Amino acid sequence: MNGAHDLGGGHGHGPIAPDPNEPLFHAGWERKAFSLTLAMGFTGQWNIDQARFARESMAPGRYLETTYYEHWLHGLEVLLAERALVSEAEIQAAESIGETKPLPRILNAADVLPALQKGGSAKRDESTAGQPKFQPGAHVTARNINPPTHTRVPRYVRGRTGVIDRVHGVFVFPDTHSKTGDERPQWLYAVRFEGTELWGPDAEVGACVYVDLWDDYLDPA
Amino acid sequence: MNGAHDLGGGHGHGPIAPDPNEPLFHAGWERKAFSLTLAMGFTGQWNIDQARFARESMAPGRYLETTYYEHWLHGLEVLLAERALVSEAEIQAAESIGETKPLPRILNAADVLPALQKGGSAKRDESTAGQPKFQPGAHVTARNINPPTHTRVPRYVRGRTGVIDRVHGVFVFPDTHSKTGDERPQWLYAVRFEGTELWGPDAEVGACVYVDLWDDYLDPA
Amino acid sequence: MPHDRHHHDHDHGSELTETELRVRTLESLLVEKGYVDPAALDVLVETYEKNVGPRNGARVVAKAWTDPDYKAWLLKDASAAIASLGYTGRQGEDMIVLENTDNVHNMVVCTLCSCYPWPVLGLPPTWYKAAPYRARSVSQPRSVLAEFDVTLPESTEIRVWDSTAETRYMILPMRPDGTDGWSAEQLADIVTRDSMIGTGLVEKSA
Amino acid sequence: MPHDRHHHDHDHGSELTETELRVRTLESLLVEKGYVDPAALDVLVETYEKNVGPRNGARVVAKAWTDPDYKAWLLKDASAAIASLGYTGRQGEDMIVLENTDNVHNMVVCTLCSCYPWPVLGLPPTWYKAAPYRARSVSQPRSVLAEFDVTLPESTEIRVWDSTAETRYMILPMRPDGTDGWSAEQLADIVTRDSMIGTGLVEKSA
Repeated sequence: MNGAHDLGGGHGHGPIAPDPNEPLFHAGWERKAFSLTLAMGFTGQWNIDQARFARESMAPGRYLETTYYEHWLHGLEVLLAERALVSEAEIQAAESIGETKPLPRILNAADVLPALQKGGSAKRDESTAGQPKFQPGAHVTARNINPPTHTRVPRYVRGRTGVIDRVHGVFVFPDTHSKTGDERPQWLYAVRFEGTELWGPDAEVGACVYVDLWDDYLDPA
Repeated sequence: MNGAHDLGGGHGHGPIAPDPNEPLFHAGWERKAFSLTLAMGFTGQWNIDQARFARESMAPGRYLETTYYEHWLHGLEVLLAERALVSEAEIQAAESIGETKPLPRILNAADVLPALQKGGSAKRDESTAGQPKFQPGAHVTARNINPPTHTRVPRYVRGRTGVIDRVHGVFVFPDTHSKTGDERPQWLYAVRFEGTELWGPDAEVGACVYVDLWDDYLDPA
Repeated sequence: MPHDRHHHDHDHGSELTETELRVRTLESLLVEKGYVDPAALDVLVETYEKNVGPRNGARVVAKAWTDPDYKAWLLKDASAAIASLGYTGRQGEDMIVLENTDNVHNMVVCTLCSCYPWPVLGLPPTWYKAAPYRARSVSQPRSVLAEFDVTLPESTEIRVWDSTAETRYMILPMRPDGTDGWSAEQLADIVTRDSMIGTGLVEKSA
Repeated sequence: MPHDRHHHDHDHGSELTETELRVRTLESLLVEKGYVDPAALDVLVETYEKNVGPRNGARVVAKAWTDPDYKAWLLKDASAAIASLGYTGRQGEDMIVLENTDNVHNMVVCTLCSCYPWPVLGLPPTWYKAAPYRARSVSQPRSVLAEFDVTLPESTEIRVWDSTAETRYMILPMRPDGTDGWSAEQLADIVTRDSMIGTGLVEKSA
């Protein structure tokens, strides 16, 4: 979706303002938004691309006026409501009203470290995707797609031409994975775009951008 | 500038929700934001492209969370402060603290109707711009420029190819007009872009967009 | 999300008060400094609240429907043809009129701000100025029209005009069947604002 | 604009309270329904507050600076080389390490959300997740670096890596002059988080 999350190239957002003394979390609720999201993620009721889409779906002005963990909280609430795990009515009532769905997997304290250390790679066996469409050095143009659903091709590279820098391997394709759960594994590449190709005469001198893009985002240039 | 005002093609903004019984103004302050902006506009202390840039310069999240006349009010405050006509300190103190600049032109009540009816065309004599670079039917590509300053080429047409539909005449060029006051008059065209060129496979059937673009925004395709 | 809505309402309430205060302060400062004539402010508001509105455009449309020469002139040189009826000036200095037909439906937007032809339509409605219409009319015009209860066959080409320059666009809607012999005055009564933006059709029963 | 700032502060104050309440309610509902083990929440937070942070990445960098074979492995197969030091898992399953040199400066962003290599750098700082860095690092990287007090000659090519997929990027910064003979432990002490994102350089005196 062309949402407020797709920030590359935007102006007017103000200075970056790094804070060297920043704590990891700024308030107790941030710790909870973080840990609840991770714990519920491990129950397997949604995948990471569905979680990203839930965060992106925040109203654009609200997305930009709120912080990272507010986006996470919004996403968590959307996912819980969509899957009938926790309803808005229950949050309003602060009481478990509806039926409780049995979940096949719960993250117990003892499992946290092994689960984090194992992670969950999105890389798949190369045999699932046939031959890569492109090799390093090939010129490619990012497709100009504008789905209202989740996608990971940023607006600022759509229709722009770059060069394949490296082949990462075969990875789960976010668009279908978010929409239906279908992994449709395919080759992923780092594509190098010159600054002038992306920003025209307003590009800075000697700057380029590498973007990770899948076969289904690319055409030969 | 690539600001929040450049909305074309965005998702997630919700329904349009037309209200058939809507009043022209929703509150007294809207009437004032409107009339103060027009009255100050007539003093000639800034031009329309500078006024647009002042509105666009609102922080993106705030722009999207506020209404049209709040954008106007923000723009008016920015312009007044930039030109040292009214400072933020004066607004905070609700008192005229600084010097008052004599303005060469004030809009009196008796002049309102004639001034509105006269307007102020941005059209200039065709002799100021030489021959038009393009004729109807010519294929053109909108330049991919990304200035942090005011421009009227929307992001969604940059790098896209269309066809000249008609030649409007010679008009003031907004980019320079906003930046320095330089009118740099040049030919203006309505350019037709097919939906599929702008949105790819996600375009609706049988839809196209006409965008008014100046010579300095266009290259032969 | 109810969360969002709640926040938004909340936000709005407190904001209007603050905004109201700032506007009042600004007005008194501008008047005190002599930059603004308070009587001029009233005339500006009255002009658009009482005199300049879509009724002007409706008269242009009705005349075009009943006078073929005028219609030809309007489509060729809209600024002059509209000025001949007395509608001129600010935000309508350079007009273009586009004719809707069975095959082609035109509609107008300004994605970058909210440009609108004031002399013929007055000041724009909120939806025209808000993000949803500005964002989606260029990419999803059929879905936008559906929200105005306008459904057009796929064979009708939809042309969206994005007002990125100082040219201002008005639509000449299709004259409804069954209005033969109606006077220009009668016809003007059924021409809606939305039909001249291109988000509505003119109905006989309107 | 002071107007904006004022509004923003105001907004924030009321919002946090509301957000705080919602999070508390959500937590008790999820625990009540048995979806979440409260003890697991504490372990999750403790892990990133105490154990997993940029010190991990600094050890990787220091080893690469002191062990040419390890460095070659790291640049060829970062996931395996990093895993050999015990740093694996969530948000770092598939790692790429890029080497900064006098001629090429790499830096990392995620314009679309805020992807970040957790096992080596921990959780990202606020500026990495906020709009200004995400918006401008791809279009104005030199101006962004200047805000981190990093100014590079025009002859140095800047490569910005936008983390749009599940590959996670870490930068191998340049080893500062005058550190010959330093132990890996000493070197790890001067490697900063920002130098591994690419928004900082490693200084001997850090």
